[in-house]
Amino acid sequence: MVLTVRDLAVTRGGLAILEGVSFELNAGEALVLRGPNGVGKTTLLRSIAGLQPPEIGTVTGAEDQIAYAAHSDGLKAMLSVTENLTFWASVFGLSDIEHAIEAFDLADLRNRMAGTLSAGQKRRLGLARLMVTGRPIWVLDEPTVSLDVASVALFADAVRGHLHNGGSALMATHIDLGLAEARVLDLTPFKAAPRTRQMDEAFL
Amino acid sequence: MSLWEYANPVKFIRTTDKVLPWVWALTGICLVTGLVWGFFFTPDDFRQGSTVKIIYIHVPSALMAINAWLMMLVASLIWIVRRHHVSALAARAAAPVGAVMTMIALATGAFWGQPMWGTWWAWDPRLTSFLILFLFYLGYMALWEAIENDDTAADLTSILCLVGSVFAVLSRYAVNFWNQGLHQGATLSLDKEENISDVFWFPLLVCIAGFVLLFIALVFLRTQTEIRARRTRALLAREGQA
Amino acid sequence: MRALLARDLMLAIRAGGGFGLGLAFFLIVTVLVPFGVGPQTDLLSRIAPGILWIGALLACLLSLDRILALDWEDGSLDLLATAPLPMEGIVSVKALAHWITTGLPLVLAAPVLGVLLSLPLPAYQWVVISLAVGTPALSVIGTFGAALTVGIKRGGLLMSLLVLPLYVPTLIFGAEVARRGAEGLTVQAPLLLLAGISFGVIALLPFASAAVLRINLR
Amino acid sequence: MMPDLGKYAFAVLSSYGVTIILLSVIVVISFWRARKVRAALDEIENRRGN
Repeated sequence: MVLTVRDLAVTRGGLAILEGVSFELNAGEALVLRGPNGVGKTTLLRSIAGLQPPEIGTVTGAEDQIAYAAHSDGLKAMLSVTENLTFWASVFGLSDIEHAIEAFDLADLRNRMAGTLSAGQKRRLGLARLMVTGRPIWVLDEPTVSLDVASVALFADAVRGHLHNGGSALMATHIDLGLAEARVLDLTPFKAAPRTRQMDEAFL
Repeated sequence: MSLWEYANPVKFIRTTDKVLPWVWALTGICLVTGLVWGFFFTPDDFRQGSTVKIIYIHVPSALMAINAWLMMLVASLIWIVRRHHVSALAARAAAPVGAVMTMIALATGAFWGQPMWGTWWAWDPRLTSFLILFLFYLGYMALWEAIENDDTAADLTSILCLVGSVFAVLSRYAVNFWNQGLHQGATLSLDKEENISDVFWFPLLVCIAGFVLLFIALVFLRTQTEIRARRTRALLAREGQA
Repeated sequence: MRALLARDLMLAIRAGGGFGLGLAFFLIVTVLVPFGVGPQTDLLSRIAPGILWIGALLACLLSLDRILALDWEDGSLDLLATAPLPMEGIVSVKALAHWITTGLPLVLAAPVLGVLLSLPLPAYQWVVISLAVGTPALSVIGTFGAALTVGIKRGGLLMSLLVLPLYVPTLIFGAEVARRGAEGLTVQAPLLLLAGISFGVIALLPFASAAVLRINLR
Repeated sequence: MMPDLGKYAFAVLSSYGVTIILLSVIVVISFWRARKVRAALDEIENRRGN
């Protein structure tokens, strides 16, 4: 499964922020996006996940292959850990959630309501959601926010296992995940020259 | 040289700048002539007395209230299909004008209805439809104001305009069904012009022309304003970035 | 899709407010009206069908912003958009869940509240039938309104303004069925038109809602 | 000069009055906003020019 991004330009709030971004992500590979705040990591990931149409450029191989995780985990406070996971699994047409619970050490919490979890526990649950989707490409936006060292290690193991099984991962993060095999792409050089979005060009 | 070239904002402003003074002049001539003619130099109707003079503002404003919405519908479709910004902005510019026309039609209708039917307001199908139309205008304008991103706002309001049009027609049907009403039939129809005599007909035509021209002039002016406002925002955003 | 429906229903039960809120509001409206217009039985029984319809409509309106706003805030909507469900299906399921949690209880509660308003005997069945046919349309139209305003902070009032004129045809035909039923007249024509509106919006409006939601998500 | 409006004078006069007021309001607002926006744009363009 190859994800190919060609010459992508994205905008935020009517301003071009990144342009000319190209990369390939093969099965079994991890790619870490870096760059200062506001450089456009989130916007780029949203474009790749298909939530936002890119300004220019193409993303191929993403259709129905991506499991996306952003700042908010999409958890329902009034559902238990198991129920949250089962729901997302069945949305993606699957039913097995045990491996995800195990991988993120949620077994003791499985009957707790998601609303009563701590921030780090919620985050773990949100990341466990990725494993129940069965999707090969993980697109993760700051996956380690509010995770402690042990949980980061759990997460790194999960990613490694995913890569080992032929999946791939695209992550925007600041911290070192301890994934030695991950490539790093610094987005700073792709910062768009000051110009407005194509849509506004007509007015300039 | 196709018509779509006028969808370029700069071209639009340049062209309308040239045309606008003439449109305003014609508007003034038509409106003043029509209204003065209608107010001072037409006879009273044998049944309705001097209230017939209200027709010179009631009918044109009612026509424009509907036509303004139709124009917004066409402009919204053009925006959805061809994504010309001027089109979306013209729809936005037309909405308040249409709302004012609706208000005039409702107000003059009330003033006319009071002596004729003995009531300011009746839940008559036509009156009710115009009230609903007014609500649609309000909702449409409120949605434009509420959304910050210009293109998102244009997209959403266009869809609202399309859906709203369908429901406006449905409502018209529904209120007809619901109440047969007091309002007389259409005053203007092509096949039976004799139902209104020439004495009333000619000044009315001039007034309609005046209202149409006024609408065009206002929409041109307001669209120019919207284009400039958009350009200002685009320039400011670029400065902020640089 | 079934999972989404099951989840929404379970949330409505657990979080409360889902079933209860609309019903409570319906009850409040029908209880307040006699205080406003006076206790005369004949007057009340004449306006009862209309009051029940208006109460149901307002109760629907009140709960609309829960359809999508909660999922928008916690990010579920983003995740659902990347899931293998068509957006049209998502909005339809959301509307269905809203109908089950709000519309259906209103239909069932209407005869009980009809007693308070001394609803004429022949009207009971027609009030229930017209609400059963009409409330799905209210839910679907409401979902469209909720999708339009989902990205706007404090969009509740705006949504009411947008949805209100869209509700007019449904309200007119629905109340007409109930009124004619109460007076023992034939209800066939308005009932067919009401059913037409319901089927029409259920078939077509989800496409508009989905388009709007996609625009709002980007 | 003033035509005899008879007993309907109030209806006719207030109709014309309301119409003229409402039309003036929308025209004045449109021009006022046009001028304001134009001034704002000119200012930015001049700033860019310098």
